[in-house]
Amino acid sequence: MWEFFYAPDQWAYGIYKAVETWGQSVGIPVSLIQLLLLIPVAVILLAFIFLNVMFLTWMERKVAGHIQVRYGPMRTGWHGLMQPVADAVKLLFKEPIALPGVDRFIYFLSPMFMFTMAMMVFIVIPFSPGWVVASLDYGLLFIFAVSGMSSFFVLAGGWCSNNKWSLLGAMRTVAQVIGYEVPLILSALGVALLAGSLNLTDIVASQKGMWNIVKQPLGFILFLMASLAEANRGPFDLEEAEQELVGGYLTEYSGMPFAMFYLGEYTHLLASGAIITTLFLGGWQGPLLPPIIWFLIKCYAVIFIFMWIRWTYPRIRVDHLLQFNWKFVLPLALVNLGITSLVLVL
Amino acid sequence: MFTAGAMLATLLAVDLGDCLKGVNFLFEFGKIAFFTLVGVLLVGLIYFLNWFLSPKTVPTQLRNTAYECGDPPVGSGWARYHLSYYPFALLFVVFDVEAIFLFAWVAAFKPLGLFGLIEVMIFILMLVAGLVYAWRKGVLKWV
Amino acid sequence: MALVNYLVIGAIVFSIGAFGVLTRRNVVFVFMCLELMFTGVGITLVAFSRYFAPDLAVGYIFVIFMLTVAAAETALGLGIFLAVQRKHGTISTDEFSNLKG
Amino acid sequence: MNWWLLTPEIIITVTALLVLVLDFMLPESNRREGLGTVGVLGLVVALLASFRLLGVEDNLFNGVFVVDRLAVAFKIIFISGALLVYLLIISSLERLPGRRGEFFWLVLTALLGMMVTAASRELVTIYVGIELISLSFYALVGYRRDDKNATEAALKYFILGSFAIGLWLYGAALVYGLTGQTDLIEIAKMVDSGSSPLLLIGLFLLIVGFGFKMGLAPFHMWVPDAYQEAPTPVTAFLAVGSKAAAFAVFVRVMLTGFHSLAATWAPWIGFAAAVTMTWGNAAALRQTNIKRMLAYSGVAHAGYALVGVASASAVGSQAVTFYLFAYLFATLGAFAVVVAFSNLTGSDLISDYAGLHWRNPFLALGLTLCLLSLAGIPPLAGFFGKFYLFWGAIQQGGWLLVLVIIAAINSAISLYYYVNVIRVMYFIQPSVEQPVTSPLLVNITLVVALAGIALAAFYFQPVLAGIELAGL
Amino acid sequence: MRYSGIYELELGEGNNIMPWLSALLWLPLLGTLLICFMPRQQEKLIKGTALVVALIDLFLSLVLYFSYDNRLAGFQFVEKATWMSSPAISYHLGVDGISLPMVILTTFIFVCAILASWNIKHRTKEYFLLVTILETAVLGVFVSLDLFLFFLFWELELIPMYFLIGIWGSERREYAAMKFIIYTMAGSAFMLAGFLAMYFLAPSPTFDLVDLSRAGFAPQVQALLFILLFLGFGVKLPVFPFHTWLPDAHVEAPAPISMILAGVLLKMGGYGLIRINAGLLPEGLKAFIPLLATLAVINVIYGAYVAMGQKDLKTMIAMSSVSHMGFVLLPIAALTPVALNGAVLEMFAHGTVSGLLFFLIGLLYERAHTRQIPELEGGLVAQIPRMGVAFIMASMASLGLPGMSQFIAEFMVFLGSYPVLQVPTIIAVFGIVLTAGYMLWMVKRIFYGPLNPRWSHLTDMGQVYEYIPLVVLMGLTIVVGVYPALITDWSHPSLMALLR
Repeated sequence: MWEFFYAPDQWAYGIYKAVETWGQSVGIPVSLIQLLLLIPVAVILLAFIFLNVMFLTWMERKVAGHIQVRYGPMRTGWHGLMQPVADAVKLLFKEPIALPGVDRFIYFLSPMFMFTMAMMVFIVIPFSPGWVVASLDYGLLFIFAVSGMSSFFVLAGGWCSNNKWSLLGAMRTVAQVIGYEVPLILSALGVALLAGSLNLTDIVASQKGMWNIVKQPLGFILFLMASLAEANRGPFDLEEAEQELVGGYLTEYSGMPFAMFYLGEYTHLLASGAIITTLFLGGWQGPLLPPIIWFLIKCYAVIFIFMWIRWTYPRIRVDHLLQFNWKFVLPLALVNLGITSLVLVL
Repeated sequence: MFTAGAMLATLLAVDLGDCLKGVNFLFEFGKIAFFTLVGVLLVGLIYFLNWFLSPKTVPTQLRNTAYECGDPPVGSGWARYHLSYYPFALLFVVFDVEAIFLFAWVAAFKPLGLFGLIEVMIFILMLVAGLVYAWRKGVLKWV
Repeated sequence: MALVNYLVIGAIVFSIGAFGVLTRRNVVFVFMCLELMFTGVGITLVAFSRYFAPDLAVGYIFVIFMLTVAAAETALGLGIFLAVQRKHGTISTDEFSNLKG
Repeated sequence: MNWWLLTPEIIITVTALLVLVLDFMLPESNRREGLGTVGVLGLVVALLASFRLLGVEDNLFNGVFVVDRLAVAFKIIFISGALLVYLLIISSLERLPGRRGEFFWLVLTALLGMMVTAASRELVTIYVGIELISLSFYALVGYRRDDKNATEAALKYFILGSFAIGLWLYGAALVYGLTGQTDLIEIAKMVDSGSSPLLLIGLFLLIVGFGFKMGLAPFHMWVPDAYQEAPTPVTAFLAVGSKAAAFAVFVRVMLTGFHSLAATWAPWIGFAAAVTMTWGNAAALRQTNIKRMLAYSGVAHAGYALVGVASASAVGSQAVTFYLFAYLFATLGAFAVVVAFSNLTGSDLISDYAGLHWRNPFLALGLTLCLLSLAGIPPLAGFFGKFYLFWGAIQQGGWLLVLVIIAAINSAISLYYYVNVIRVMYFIQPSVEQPVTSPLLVNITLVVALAGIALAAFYFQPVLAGIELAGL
Repeated sequence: MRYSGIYELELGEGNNIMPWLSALLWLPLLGTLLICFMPRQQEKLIKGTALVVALIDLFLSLVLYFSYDNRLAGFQFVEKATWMSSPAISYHLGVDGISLPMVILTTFIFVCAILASWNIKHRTKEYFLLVTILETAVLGVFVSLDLFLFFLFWELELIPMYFLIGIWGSERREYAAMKFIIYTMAGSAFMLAGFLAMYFLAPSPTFDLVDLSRAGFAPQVQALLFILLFLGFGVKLPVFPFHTWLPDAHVEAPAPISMILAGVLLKMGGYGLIRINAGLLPEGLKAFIPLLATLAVINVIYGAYVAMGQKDLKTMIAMSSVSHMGFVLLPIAALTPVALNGAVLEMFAHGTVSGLLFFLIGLLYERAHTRQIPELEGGLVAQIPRMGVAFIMASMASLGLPGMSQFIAEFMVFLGSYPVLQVPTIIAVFGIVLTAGYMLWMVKRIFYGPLNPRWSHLTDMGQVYEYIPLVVLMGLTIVVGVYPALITDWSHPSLMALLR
């Protein structure tokens, strides 16, 4: 058990070796074993995501409640802890209605991929030493690639609904997401410069003595803001500004497709927390406690900040949002990158 | 079963031989393909459950109406969106694509040194000039 | 997986794109087919770069440049397309016959 | 690294950025003069810098960027062309709608693309250069974006241009894959040691891609539309710059990279040349719009210039360059007149040129000389250009003799439509007596162009000496 | 200065330091420049300038003629300067006994043509501008010893000619001008190809005629070059299938320009054939002798036959030119010295005679405003006796009356050709008969018989500028007719050298 917490890489390698030895004794080729081992990895990863996301939905409601001086869900379980389960069961039994004017194929497809893409981020995140599903050399690039994909599915979902509000919400979302993607990438590049690598494992390792938040304070703030916008969190939650747009791109969605979008969004939130943790907060590093615990603590701290901001600040107007990005955040990100590289060279 | 697995393995990765020792580029991407598949299958499964468990109602005229704040819908659902989105998309393309080169530069930052820095700075300067141009030309104004 | 498989995939994607550009009447589809052509080229380049010249990353660099420029190109093309669409009120290339001879 | 080898490019880049910035710094009232002056100054300095590079044989970035006689000669062609185009733009800008600053800027980026293209010896750089030209021109052609035909022409140009680039890229990918190189010199080494059918396919696709850019038949469909609908100064630049750049790089790719396959590709090129010149001339015969006529004649001229490539020799490459020089001055001169005329009358119809001699004898004479030069009448530059092309081709002998005869017959046919314009200007009394005024800048352009045409005979020798292709 | 001429002979005494040929060549262009800067209204001044320039040129050419040493065959008054080194092109001028008669013919005809244009009212300035350019171009063709230079002048001649026909011509002028220019251009395109081929096939690549004459091309090569060049020169001469531009151009051009066309421009073709095709490519020529002879005979007979059927005076004379040019082609096929001498003489004679005829037709047209023989029919000699006599004399000269230059020329052609080409020569002789037929018939219809009352208002010649061309051209015809040695003695040595 100690090994599991404090030396997870050795633990995992031990299991791998054991299975491989067993497989060779039975006569299964090594490559097939490696492939088969991916299945438990996937199960664990998915379980991790599902648990956390369920917890997050509950947490959001609790945080919102307490900020607004009320309790939030209280009846299901201890302090309403079972509320997400109840929601899930309820959604499972609801009829998935697709209206006649809807492009059915895309209608069902976009939430599916929305979730999948959000999930993909986790396969390059090092949760603990050695605990990374795929240690890509261009991990950072991969993260931006898949998280950028989500805007496609938002747009597709809004477009296929055949509803003016949906389309408008989707358009806004896309304008916002792609706009903030640029400073997001630029401020992350500062971190990559410090680490000299785009591999997330290396980035975590490079923060051994000092977290990047210290070296890159401006980058951290910019990244945080851009992440908020990327995840469509308040004050940048224009896509579903229910006062203006009914439900944004989700207007026509119901039942499981709706739940999948919902799930996707919270997965995205979790991913944002994980990315910030990895890039700026030293990843799993920390004293005494096991790495995975450290990772979760930092991640939840970030997510709590997200929620705090969402329920504290009013929503920004769409033009302000875009101008804020192009005229303020982006130049600052460029400046940050320039300073970082200059300091590194000199 | 083994044959199928081996085929799948071949499809996903070229050579799984010693992937734990060094990172096998294609195998890592094979994992990505695998997880995409997993995600899609999982959601598909949930869809199936939902379809299996949910009640089926008979569609009526009212139920088939798009939701527009309770009013009967007017005009096409595919409304024309505002052209103002377009310049932003263009700007995004410019800067996002710029990032490709920056990634490459970051990956080779140390060997390139000052020379690379100057080149990238010139590159960024030109992009900034473009941004300033767009700004001053009023592209960033939301009309 | 052998190089030739990638090449065949690249060629197929490229051909679909080229065929689409020549036969499609909807400008948006034409643009998409152009992108397919570029993608086919990209696959070919990357495959070659991986198999034939693993030391030289020229193929990858080529692809990056290609993607970049293709992005700019598409952006510009969409701009032109929007202008055309506003003036002509159609997106079918069949309708564009003001200029002939 | 000899950074000063890059001086013309750097100057142009800086000028472009300066124009871009000045566009919103200057007040609306003297923006046109301001941008024009800055641009012209930058171009003049770049031209001087290019002259300084004459005779230099060097390269930068491991041969990606070369400075040799061919490259510098083409740079001089491009910069002087851009300079004249700038004068035309300044004098016809009132007639153009929209944000005028972009106009100045896009011309400079196109110019930069041309310079990079002519100086690159490596496929990636060539690609970037070509695209820089193309993108600038897509925007420039569709510049009158409230005009139905202009946008349509731009869209056609865009789709065909992108398609061509797609084909070109696939060809480049095959060539890269089969030789493992993108540097033309390295490619040449690999090609020398043997070729394969797939390599020939790649080469063919490269040729087709270039063919689109050069406006060779049957890939010239975009040419007349784009020429007709673009603002006239842009048409002039498109006709000389874009085409010349494509030729510059084409010559380099074919002669530096694939010289050992010349026996294979030269007949293709020869065939394309014959088809192009015949098609271009046949189509030009029917035109009533002078811009369209010049467009098709440009197609035909691409065919003639291709004869030089088909000869696959150093002389051939020199001939192409010299021919493009002659073509540049004649075409720019002709377009200067077209600009002056359409600024006043708003018409591009040849029939409206009736009696131009009475309305402005200078413009009529200038256009006449330019057209005669295009037709290849001695002692004007066009004749020397053609002569040298044929000279280079006949030197190679064999089937090129047939090609030369086809070209010669074609140039006789082409005389018909050139002379037709002259006929209209001199033989037919004008229906309107109102004189056509030509702005000073147009006159300057025309005088420079005429000087270029007329003095070619005397500077034939030095110019030729300046444009040898390195490494042949 | 000793110069080894084209036929390896030594220079005559006429050679000296003065660049006579350059002066002769560029003087008209100087006139062009002068006229350029003259105000449009000063028509007298413009005409005067053109005339003075042409007269000085005439004087210069006569100086050349008399100081030419006709005992020698080589080129004289040679000037040579390098123009370009690659391709090797030089500014190389010189005259010999073949080109000198042509030069003299040119200067004479131009003086006459300028006088004949004295009545030009429409756009006088441009007219004389173009005529002076034309003179330089034509002279350039005859004095160039570098093929490139030759070609340059050959092409330069097209543009002024195009405008002269196109602006000052009659109803179908534009069509005629266009046809003229396209035909000639097409022909010269082949010619250029031929020159270029010659350049490269020579042992040491050169455009120099003198060097090329020593090149010794292989017979097959010569045959190929011959075809290319023949297409170029044949169009100009004109040879039968390519002659269709000629009636149009002659008919539509104004009278002075028709004079120049018939008088000089056609000779450029003949000169080229003799100088280059016969001189440089004799082996190639031998392969084509039957073809050439056939074409020559067709030219003679067909030209005369078509002329016979014409109603328009100008078309008739134009077709008679086609017919007479057959007599230039026949000696080239025969390749004997006497015949070629006849050809040179025929060119000179036809130049003067046809120039005269077109001049007279111009005068007649100015007065009667028609050229249709049926309309003019009837006893004009009574109304306009001086013009009538001149016309009849010119016609007699044209049909080869003994004592006139063309008789001697045609006689020499037959004499020289018969031993080699019996049958063609005999058929060609019938051409003379046909010519006599239509000329006499034309003269009879127009000038004899009772006076047609319609023409009772016609006035006779009166002005000095109308007499001078008449006297000069008629004088040349008779003087050369009586004493042909004036031309033949000059051309004979050069032709002998050419045929060696």
